[in-house]
Amino acid sequence: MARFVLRRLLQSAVVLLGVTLVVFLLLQLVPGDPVRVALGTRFDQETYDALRERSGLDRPLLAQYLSYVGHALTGDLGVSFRSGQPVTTIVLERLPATLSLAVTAVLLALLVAVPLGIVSAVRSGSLVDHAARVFSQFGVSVPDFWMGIMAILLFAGVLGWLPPSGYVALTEDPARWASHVILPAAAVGLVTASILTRFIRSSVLEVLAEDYVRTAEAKGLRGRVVVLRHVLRNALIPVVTVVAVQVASLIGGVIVIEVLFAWPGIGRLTYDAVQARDYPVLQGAVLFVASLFLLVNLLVDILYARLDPRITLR
Amino acid sequence: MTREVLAIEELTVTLGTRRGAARAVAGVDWSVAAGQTFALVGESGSGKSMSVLAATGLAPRTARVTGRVRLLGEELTAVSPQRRRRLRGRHVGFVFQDPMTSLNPVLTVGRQVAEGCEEHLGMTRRQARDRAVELLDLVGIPSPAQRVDAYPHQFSGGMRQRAVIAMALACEPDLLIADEPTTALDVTTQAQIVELVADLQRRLGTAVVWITHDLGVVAGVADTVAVMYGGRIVEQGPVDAVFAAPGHPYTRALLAARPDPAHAGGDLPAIDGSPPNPLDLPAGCAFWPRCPVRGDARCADELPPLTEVAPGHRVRTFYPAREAR
Amino acid sequence: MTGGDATTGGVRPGATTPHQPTGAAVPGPPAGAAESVAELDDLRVWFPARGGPPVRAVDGVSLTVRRGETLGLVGESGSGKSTTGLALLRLVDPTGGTIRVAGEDVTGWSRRRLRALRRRVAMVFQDPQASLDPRLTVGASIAEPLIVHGLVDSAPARRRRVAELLDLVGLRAELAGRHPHELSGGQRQRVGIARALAGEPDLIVLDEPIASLDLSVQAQIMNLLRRLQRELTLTYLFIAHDLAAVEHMSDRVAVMYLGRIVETGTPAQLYREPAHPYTAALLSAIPVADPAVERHRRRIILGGDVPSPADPPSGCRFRTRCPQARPDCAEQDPVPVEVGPGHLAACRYVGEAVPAMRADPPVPRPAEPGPHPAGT
Amino acid sequence: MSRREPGGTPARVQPAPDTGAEPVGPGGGDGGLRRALAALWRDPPAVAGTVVLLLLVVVGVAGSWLAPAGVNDVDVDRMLQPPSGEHPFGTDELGRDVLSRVLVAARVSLQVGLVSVGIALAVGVTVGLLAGYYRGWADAVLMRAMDVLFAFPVLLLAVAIVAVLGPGLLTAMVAIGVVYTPIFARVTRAGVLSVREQVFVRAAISIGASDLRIMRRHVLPNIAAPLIVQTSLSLAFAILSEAALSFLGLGVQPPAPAWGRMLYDGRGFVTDAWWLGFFPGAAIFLTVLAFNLVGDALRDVLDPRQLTVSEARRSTS
Repeated sequence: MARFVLRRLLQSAVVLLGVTLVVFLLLQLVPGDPVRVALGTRFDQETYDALRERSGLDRPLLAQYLSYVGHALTGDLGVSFRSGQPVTTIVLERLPATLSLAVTAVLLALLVAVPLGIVSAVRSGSLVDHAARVFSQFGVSVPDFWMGIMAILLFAGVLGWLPPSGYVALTEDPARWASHVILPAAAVGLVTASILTRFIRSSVLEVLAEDYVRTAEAKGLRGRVVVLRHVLRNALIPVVTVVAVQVASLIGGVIVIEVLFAWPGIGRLTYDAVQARDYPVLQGAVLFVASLFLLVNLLVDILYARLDPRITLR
Repeated sequence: MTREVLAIEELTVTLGTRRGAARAVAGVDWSVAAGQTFALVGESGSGKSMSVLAATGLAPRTARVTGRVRLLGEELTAVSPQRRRRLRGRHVGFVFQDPMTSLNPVLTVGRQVAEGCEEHLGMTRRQARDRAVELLDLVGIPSPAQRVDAYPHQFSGGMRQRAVIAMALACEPDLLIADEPTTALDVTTQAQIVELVADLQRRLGTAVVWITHDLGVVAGVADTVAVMYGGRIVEQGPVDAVFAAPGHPYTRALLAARPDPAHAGGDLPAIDGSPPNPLDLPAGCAFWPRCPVRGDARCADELPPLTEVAPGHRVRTFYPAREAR
Repeated sequence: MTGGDATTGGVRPGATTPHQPTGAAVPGPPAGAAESVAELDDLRVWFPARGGPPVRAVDGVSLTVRRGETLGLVGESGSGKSTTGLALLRLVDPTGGTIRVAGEDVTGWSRRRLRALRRRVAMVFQDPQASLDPRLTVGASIAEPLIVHGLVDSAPARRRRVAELLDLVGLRAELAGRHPHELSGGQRQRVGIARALAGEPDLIVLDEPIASLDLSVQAQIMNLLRRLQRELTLTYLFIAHDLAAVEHMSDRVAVMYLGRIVETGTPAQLYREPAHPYTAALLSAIPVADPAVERHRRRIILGGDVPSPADPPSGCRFRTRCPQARPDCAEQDPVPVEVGPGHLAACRYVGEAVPAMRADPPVPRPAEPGPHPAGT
Repeated sequence: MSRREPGGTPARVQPAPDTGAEPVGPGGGDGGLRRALAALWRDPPAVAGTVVLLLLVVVGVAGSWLAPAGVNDVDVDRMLQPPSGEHPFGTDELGRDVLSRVLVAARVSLQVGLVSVGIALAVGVTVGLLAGYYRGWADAVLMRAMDVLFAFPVLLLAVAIVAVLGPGLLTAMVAIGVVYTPIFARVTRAGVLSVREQVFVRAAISIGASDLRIMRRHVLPNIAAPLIVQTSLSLAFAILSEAALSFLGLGVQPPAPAWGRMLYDGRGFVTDAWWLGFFPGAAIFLTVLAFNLVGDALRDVLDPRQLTVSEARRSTS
């Protein structure tokens, strides 16, 4: 077990280094002088020199990279070209909004997907199964931002039940937060729910075909016991991975929905950074999200090893 | 006369497959009594496992099962699925071919042995665990009090099969169904398992249905034997009679096809062709296309009846007298 | 210690040639066929294991396959018999020892030269379904060695040769256009044999060629293999766990246990007078298809499981399961002892152990069920 | 009383007879593809998907001829008109015919999808093949590189690449291609690893076949099935990604029409002019659905056990 964790840690560290390299190179790929491009019409020599020095763009490439990684390790992701604020602060400010949206979306998705996936596998070929398959096919094919637009049209426009966009912090006013989060979370959660439903269905089906399920049935156990004790315990182990990974990728991935619903999360931050050519913020947000993703993956793999007794052997 | 434990009459199993209906088992009758071992022999696809699984309600969902099955005098086909499930768990134990896959990898061995006792004997978890330790000891697993909490992957193949046997015996069943229990094991481990089952049977008086393709194992374990081919029983009788005077050309061919030290050197009397496809069975005798005797056109079109050639020894052929040795 | 002493039970080249099998029913190899096709000397194949000592699949095996004979290699799973066969084609890399094929030391041959080796030595695999590429026609599979080794130039000549090979293994030529899934198991194994014959090899390694076939088909394949051997003067290394089949097929037999050869001899010697306790136990474990015999026979039931090949017992590897093990068995690797002409067994107490085992029922171990009393 | 997949179980409970004159399993045999197509034809959703895709190709090729009006025919007198006989999908805020724009935009979507998936397929399969076949350090280096790309959420990476390289059709195709490369590398590598362990590959090695021959003759044909499935599903994801990029203004630049961009431009008007939001979105949905239906059906026929964690990771948005 310790060896396994160590190996995974090492692997993640290598990948993380690669991620910093990619993120670092992003800035180098900008045609021309990024600071100049960023300043655009707001150009004045003093600001320009200050930014250029602060971002270390006048030094050799390797030195720049090393100092970038060095600073990143201490939590320093540079300063915004636009506001001059530390990037780390900006990203962390946006985290609660994104996190609350992602978690709500995944919770909604689980609420739908777990029962639906299990029932559609156990009653494979039944009406529920067919409905579940239509639902998941619909969910993975529909663009979430289109769902969002249609939802705004219906619930904010026609019915007027919910606000079309905007954000209130959960800590500030939970009720208003909820009224704002429900549409974007549903739009995102629909896709997640579809993916999870399919995954759970196929995972359960796979386990149902295992010999040990027949053994359990041969023992004369009740159907419920067979499903709960023998099937789900095996089938849901991989699902844990997928759920965690979904949360992680939603944190960085809901750009379009955040833009559509004016949700001030990391996705929206990225979008604004792109619009403003604020490259340090873009870099910082991307690096932050990728690191988070790696961390979640690492934790999930370790959790997986804890859940499946066979893995401890390796 | 000893007590009849399981009796099957006119059992037919049809499987719906992607390629059409396959008649896996067609009109099979047999029974097994307490303390006795009944062996079902046949090649792959002969219907030997399917007949037993279907009789006990473990056939796949696509299977259509007809016929009568009596377990301890109770008509299984007439009771509710719940009752059938309870009867099965309480009175029948199963050992399957691959001990690797027939244990759940994420539950401890002890838990899997114990859960039958909780379900059917109303034991508490604590009692069931103690019982599991006893059972593991009974099947010869060393230091059972520790091994009870181990996971299946921590056991060797032979130990796993012992654990499966312990699981099958948990409720002291009247019937043990062993479906190719030694096929996946090495020959020295097979000998251990064969001995173990024989010993337990003697001590517990269990009836055993042993499904196998290995005639050597049959000779060692069985009291009576049925040879299956193409979903039907082609020969059935006391093990001595069947081995000493096999009446069906298929049985004879099977026995002759095994290499025998006495006839080393020469060619083996092989059977041409391959076992039949359950999707496409001949109208008459399924063995006819490969039969060395071949009989006449009647064999191709008409199903030969099971004919008694000696007390309790029946052969499905038109030519019992001429063919019996 | 791993050097010369480890030739446990191996048939040392010098020691074997003078003696021809003498078993009455066993046809010896053709006269003047003492030439060896393949020799293994102290072969070791260890596989690295993550986070542990290497798995010693083969650990000091020496044997010789003579031209025109069938050498049977028996053992249970994990004995290293298949790995030994793979080593002859260099399909696994030897950790130590030498492999000689047709007089040439191929142990260190480069990947380029291996192509030539793999023409001289061909292989038939256990599962004919798995060993044929499902996407290739039967003809294409059989033709592959012809193409790889540049044996036949034109496509029509290749087709003729494929038809010839199919005919040789008893299949109709039109099967060349079929795919493996359209064939029966027996037919597929015939295709596997045809492919092995394509390059006219000096030696064919038969790795459990009948194990996954139905009983009625096994006999067909054994007959075919024997007929081909007679007609084409082939040399076989017949690897199997089925002792009856090995006895039927082989001129000589080597028994493996945990990476070592424990006994070698003719089938007649081994089966009638096994000299190694493991061979005796193995033989007694095989059920005989005769209820009368089975009922009165006394079995030697071995205790426990085969130890891990990553951590084999010291001294005699069989001692942990041997009913006749004595304390000093742990001390030294037993050296193969000649107990008859060409009959070698690696046991310190050869001549005592087996008769003792047969006389006394084995002592029941706490871990084991009691022995089956004779004549129940 | 037992709940198992039909079809699979009989073979498990009772070994399937090997005499069958018919194929044994899915994906086996060269007749596999032909049989797969036949099976697809019997699957109504797959047929529907195929029909939609064919229509789409026609529209993609001939969109500008089919369009009743020019895509940039601005008509200030007819702004934001609801669907009518003259403008079946209505008009937008500049009075342009929405139907014409939707039709013409099909080409962009298809083009981006095909080119980007083409890039991902070519690079990913090469990487996966080398990594899986040679293992060792090549595997470690290549797959760690793929892991790096995999660590970024799809759209985030695409946005970052486009932001840096400058928005446009070409950069969108490259960005989406890069983003979907690792999945092909992984699918290929997993396939190669499992095929490599097959006895028939060992048999090919045993007769002295070269690495190149084994990869070409034995490995690639046997991993074609999962790759075909992955290609079809990736096309769906790539088109969604392109729509998202366009929605963010990072795809094809105006005035050229793109479905995502039309949604973005129309989003301010949705409460008044629902058709601006509805039709372009429906076009994306139908296209993606069609690819998904075909991909799923292909998977059912060719490769029934392929719903992997990695696919689930590749969600868009």
